[in-house]
Amino acid sequence: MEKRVIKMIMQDQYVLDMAAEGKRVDGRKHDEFRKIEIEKNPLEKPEGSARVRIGKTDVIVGVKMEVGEPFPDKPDEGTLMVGAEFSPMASPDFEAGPPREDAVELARVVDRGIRESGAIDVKKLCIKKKEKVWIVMIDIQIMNHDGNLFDASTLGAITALLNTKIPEYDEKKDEINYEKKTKVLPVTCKPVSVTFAKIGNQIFVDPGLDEENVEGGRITVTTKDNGNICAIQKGSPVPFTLDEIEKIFDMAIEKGKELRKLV
Amino acid sequence: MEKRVIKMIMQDQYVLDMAAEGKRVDGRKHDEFRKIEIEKNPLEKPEGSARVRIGKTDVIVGVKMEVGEPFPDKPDEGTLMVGAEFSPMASPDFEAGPPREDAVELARVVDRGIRESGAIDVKKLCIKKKEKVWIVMIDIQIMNHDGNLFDASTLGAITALLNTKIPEYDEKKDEINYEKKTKVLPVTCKPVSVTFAKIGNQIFVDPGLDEENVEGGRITVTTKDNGNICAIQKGSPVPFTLDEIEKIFDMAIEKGKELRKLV
Amino acid sequence: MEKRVIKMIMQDQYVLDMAAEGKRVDGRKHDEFRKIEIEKNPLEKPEGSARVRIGKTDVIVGVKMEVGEPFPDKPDEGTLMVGAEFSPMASPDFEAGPPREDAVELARVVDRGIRESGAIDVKKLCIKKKEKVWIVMIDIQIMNHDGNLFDASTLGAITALLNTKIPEYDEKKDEINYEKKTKVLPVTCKPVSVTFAKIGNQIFVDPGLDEENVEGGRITVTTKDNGNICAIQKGSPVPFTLDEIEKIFDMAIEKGKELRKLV
Amino acid sequence: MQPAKARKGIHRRKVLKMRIDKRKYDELRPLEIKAGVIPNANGSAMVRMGKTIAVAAVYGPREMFPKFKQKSNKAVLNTLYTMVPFSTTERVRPGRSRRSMEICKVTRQALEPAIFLEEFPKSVIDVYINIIQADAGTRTAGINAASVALADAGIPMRDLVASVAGGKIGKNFLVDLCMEEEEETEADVPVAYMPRTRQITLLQMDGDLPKEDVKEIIKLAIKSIEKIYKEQRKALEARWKKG
Amino acid sequence: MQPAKARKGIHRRKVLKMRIDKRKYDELRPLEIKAGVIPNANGSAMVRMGKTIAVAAVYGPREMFPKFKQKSNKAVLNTLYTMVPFSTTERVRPGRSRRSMEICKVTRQALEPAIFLEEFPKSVIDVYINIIQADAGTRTAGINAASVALADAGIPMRDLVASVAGGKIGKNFLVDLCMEEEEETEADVPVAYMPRTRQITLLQMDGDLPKEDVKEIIKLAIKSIEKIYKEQRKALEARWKKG
Amino acid sequence: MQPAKARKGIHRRKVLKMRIDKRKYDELRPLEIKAGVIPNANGSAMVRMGKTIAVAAVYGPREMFPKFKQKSNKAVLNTLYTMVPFSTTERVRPGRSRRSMEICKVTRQALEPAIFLEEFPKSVIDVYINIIQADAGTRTAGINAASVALADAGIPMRDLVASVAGGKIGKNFLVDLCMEEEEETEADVPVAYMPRTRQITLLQMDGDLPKEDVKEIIKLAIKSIEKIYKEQRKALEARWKKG
Repeated sequence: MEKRVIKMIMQDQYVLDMAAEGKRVDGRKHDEFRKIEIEKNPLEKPEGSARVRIGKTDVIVGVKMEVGEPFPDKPDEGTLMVGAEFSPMASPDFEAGPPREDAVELARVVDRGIRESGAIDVKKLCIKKKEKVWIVMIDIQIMNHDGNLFDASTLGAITALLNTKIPEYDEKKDEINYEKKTKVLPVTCKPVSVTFAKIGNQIFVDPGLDEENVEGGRITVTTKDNGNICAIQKGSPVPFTLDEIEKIFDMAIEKGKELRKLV
Repeated sequence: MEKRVIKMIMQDQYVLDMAAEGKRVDGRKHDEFRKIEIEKNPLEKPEGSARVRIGKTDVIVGVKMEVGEPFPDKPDEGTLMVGAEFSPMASPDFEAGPPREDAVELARVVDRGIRESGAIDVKKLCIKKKEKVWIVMIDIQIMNHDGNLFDASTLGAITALLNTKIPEYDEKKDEINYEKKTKVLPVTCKPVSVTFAKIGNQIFVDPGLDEENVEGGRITVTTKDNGNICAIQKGSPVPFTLDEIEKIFDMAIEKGKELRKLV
Repeated sequence: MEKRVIKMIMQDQYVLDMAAEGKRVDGRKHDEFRKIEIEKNPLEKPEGSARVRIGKTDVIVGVKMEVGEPFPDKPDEGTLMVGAEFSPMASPDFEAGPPREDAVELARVVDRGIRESGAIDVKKLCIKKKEKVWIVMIDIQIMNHDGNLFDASTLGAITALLNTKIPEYDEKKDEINYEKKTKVLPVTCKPVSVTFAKIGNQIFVDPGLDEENVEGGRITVTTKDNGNICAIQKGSPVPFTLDEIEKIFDMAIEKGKELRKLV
Repeated sequence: MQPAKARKGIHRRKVLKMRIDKRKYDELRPLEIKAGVIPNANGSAMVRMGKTIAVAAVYGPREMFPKFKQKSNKAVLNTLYTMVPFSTTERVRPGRSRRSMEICKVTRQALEPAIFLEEFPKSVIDVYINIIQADAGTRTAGINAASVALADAGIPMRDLVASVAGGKIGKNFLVDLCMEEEEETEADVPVAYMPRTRQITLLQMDGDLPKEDVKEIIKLAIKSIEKIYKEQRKALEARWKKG
Repeated sequence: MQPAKARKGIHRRKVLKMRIDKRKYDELRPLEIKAGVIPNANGSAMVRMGKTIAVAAVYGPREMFPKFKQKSNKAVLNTLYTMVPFSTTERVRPGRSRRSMEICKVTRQALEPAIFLEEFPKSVIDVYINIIQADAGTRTAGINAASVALADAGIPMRDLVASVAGGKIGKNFLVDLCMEEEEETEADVPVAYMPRTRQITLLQMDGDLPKEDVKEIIKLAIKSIEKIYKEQRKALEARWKKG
Repeated sequence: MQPAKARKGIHRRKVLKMRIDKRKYDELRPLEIKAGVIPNANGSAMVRMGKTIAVAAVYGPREMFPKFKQKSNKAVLNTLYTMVPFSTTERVRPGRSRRSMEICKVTRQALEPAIFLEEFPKSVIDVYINIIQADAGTRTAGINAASVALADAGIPMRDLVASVAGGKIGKNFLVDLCMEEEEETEADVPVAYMPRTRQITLLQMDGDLPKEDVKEIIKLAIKSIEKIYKEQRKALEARWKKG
């Protein structure tokens, strides 16, 4: 254990030293993502699924469709739920047990990107007003954690949604036929998040785990196809200046366009 | 930490030494309460609320009204629920997490005082027999703990109840309109608890935290306007003699009268 | 504590040494059970109950009958539920808290023996198809743990079931009258489990706690009146050969016949 | 002392000619006490009061873990009160309830004054109480069993603690209420007492009565406690004879 | 920042002539700050922003237990954000929710850069925030209270952190939204800021707006934060005068 | 081995001409095994048996915490079996179930005899098994994956453990049941086996069959296990070549 800690401290210093010279440890440019691979519907059981790899970070997202009651204040709208599991399989730092703060934050930020962008046309998920609507359940399973879980998860979620088919529902029998998946889920746009690390004075896109381990700043900005921002999450104790924030917005929109093409 | 423990041990000895001379550390008489301040309805969100300070002990009680099903064996009666949270804010000895024994005991003793005295006319809280009744939810929030939480909480609970207004309920829509609070909660009497510490051979009313910290006896007696006893709770490992109990009953009734005037 | 551990290690060695000579520490034969005592319906509150002692192992099983909804895929069948509590009362090794792996395994193995054998005629427990069926709740309470909880619990469960009477149920009022228990629970056969320890090369029936404490093999085989096997559970890290398994099946069927006579 | 909401019948049947189960007003339910019922425990006892059955087991004194919970000058007394799932008419779901948490606390406080805890610093004495069958008076039956189990474990005690609840139905004061009576009584007053030192170690009350009546109930309970105390001692003597 | 699902009325009432509670668009709700409200705590404060009331208490720096959670080079900052059960229209069930877990995290991160944690290795500073009444802006009120409570506890700080949320309804940018506004706004952007060092320590956003609008909201929020900052300082001065 | 209640169709379709998915009775589902799929882990593997997909990762041997859980003479093997929420037709709620607790236990016991735990006193070897997709046989797929992951982690082993379930539908004995078959089979008998030492390390059975039939099933399962074992070795060789 101790060896691992010492190694990490030395690595942190190396990341900091490189950043002081404006460089990244793996030679990437400030605005360069690692290699991204996206598999569409790798699984058969979920109604939609996606596997996203960003470098060695590996995430599977599955979408399950269920029928349930709408919220009383939105009687004609389907509902959305996002869960994230940090399986101890994915990292020596994850522990078994109920989701901790980090997993909850991840799920909530992915949720907000999809919800606030209006990516799912929830009105079309109403089966019977006040009584039955579709519930879209998005589950994020981290397979290997090597940094930037936010962007991998948001990419996975929107890809899985775009590939989700709604099963047939027999209203009389109140039964879902998961064997017959016919209609496509009504998805209206592609929210995509871009995450930045601030190390020293440098702003880097798509931080790897070695960069995240340095106690630097982290901020995630989710944008829509039209360039609008739909979610922001500053997620670290290091403060940002207004100038930095403005620069980050520009980069988030630009890089978002590139990511959106992959979906 | 250690300093705090040493300080407490020395303080305990001082309390014991004083008690051996029939005196209290803050100069109070055996049957003297600390200064009591009661604020009625300091809050707007709850249907009724009260803030009670006894010396530096500070408690907020809020009453929320909801609609739910009655118990099957009492189909025409509203129901009562009392909860108590020992926020770690209120004392260096409280811990975060689910309520411990002490918080549960406090809630249950306050509950019994109100329930057994029949202070709430539960028959009048029936909306539709077997189906819908009002649920009176009393929550006790400890803000600062300086001893005698029982009396502060019971005083807070009865004061909040006396100042509770029932919101309008639309039976057809099954909706509560919390904006319109019209009817007064039917409260029939004012149960009031008086708590005693036994230190050495002395019986003191309204123990402060320094007196509670001494491993002495504690007993709480709740009385009604007519002098009847409606709840007793001996809450410490130190035993009492029958004589002491009888003396305590007399004092509880007498001091109860005084407290009742403040409500 | 340490003394207890040392004593256990020495005892383990003794058990192993004896086994190497083909002997058991208490002088029993390989296929010999300890003294078995069964009390039928020792309690009045449960609908059926049994107390089973095997040597110093002491188990109480209670059966409660409730009315609830059937599973959607079996709309005309009553349901079965088995729970097991390892009260810290029963052993210095049991801890307070939610059931651990061992208690869950015990409950699930007893459950499977009864369920798979079809011992309860669940079709006869249907009150109204799709809506109301009887739920048979079997709870196992360990009073004293001296080894072989599996056989004591299965014996207790089937004895309690055979002595269970179903209370009257008023469908209109949706009320169970627990004062009037009239009909006998429809039990079709008597599944009985036989548990074996493998210590060195020896296979012993009905292991005592001293034998279980040795890290040996454990296997439980549940059989029906007609000799069919209805549940098997290998429950230890020590492997078995196919020959041993075959020998165990034969013994399980033979000893099962003897145990079945006691019920 | 059932949760008060269970006492549905208050005032329903004021004029009771005699007790439901034909007992006299100051008569205990059939009482059975047996020491030494759990072989694994250091001490144990079973107490049956009418249909209520409590079993108590004592483990310890043993070193307390985790260490930061140890007290340097005395043993910690730990009590765990549990109703087994099939103990009542409606199955009890396993796990701690608010009611059982409170009973753990008052039970511990009822027993503590009887024990020379100061003889076992840094230790814990675990007292486990299982209610096998519940028909009113489970906390008092539990205390009676626990007290005998502690003595059976050889733990040095100032006195045995004995316990019973008293009440009032109509004009009659009565002790050791059964379930039907607990639903009718105008007050439920569980009392625990050390007869030798004449000290009350448990006192609770739910109800609505003038202080005179409450005092009367306590006095009546104390009288019955003397009887229970004798049975506790007999059970221990029987156990010691057997060895 | 309510959970997004609560913002039911988005786009419902675009053309708002003036604010529901008659405030100007850049005007804060009535603001009250008081330091030293919890006698037991090392530092404490109450902040009222309109109907929203947050109380914060600070305990520490004190030695951290269990020891393996200690950091050898600095203090650990621990924040616990809790809504009291009667703080909202529908009673809040006690216990942690996913929402409160996230708020604990962003609150801690908003406060951390202000504190010289490195002065207290192996220690913990506990910050407890209770929302006594909730009417939008509870996390920002909590941060405002916590910041004053930390200073009141005498913990060395680089600056006070002050916080407010901004939004946009129709064509108007506005700050310190009340509950009705939070349901209408096209975006909810809570910001925390250290005025002296001009650094943003909290930034979140829910909504759907072009980047220019988001920047505008942040700038407006920062202006209001300067006002809150003054009130925080006044509250601390008042407290120090009283001693 | 689904919970027995799921096997709704028992006896429904006794005369089965051939297997639902056209397999021979002693034929495995399409089998795919890959070692080294989780870069962070010390060892890992993916096993696909038909539609069932299990991924296993091994961390350790590493020092065990808390220390009181250490064993002085050997490593502790810790297994955690989890079904991911979207692995089944109806979403699985996160958290431990009674079923998953039992599978953790039998999985651990199936693997333990293969490992030289005595070489790593005071250590823990964590084996995490995630069922990514579930279509019968998840525990056997999990054991197959875990066994390869342990070898991939370089942990010294006596042999690989391979596992498959057998059953009987009508007159036919069959192995590696798919979901539809699991609902029909008269018994479900998962077996794990070490081919080199010819030892059974997992044996469970649910059903209702004469002992001869159960033996027949076990023998058939062992034959299929030899095939799985070969694929496990191939996967490890492929991994070692890649380095």
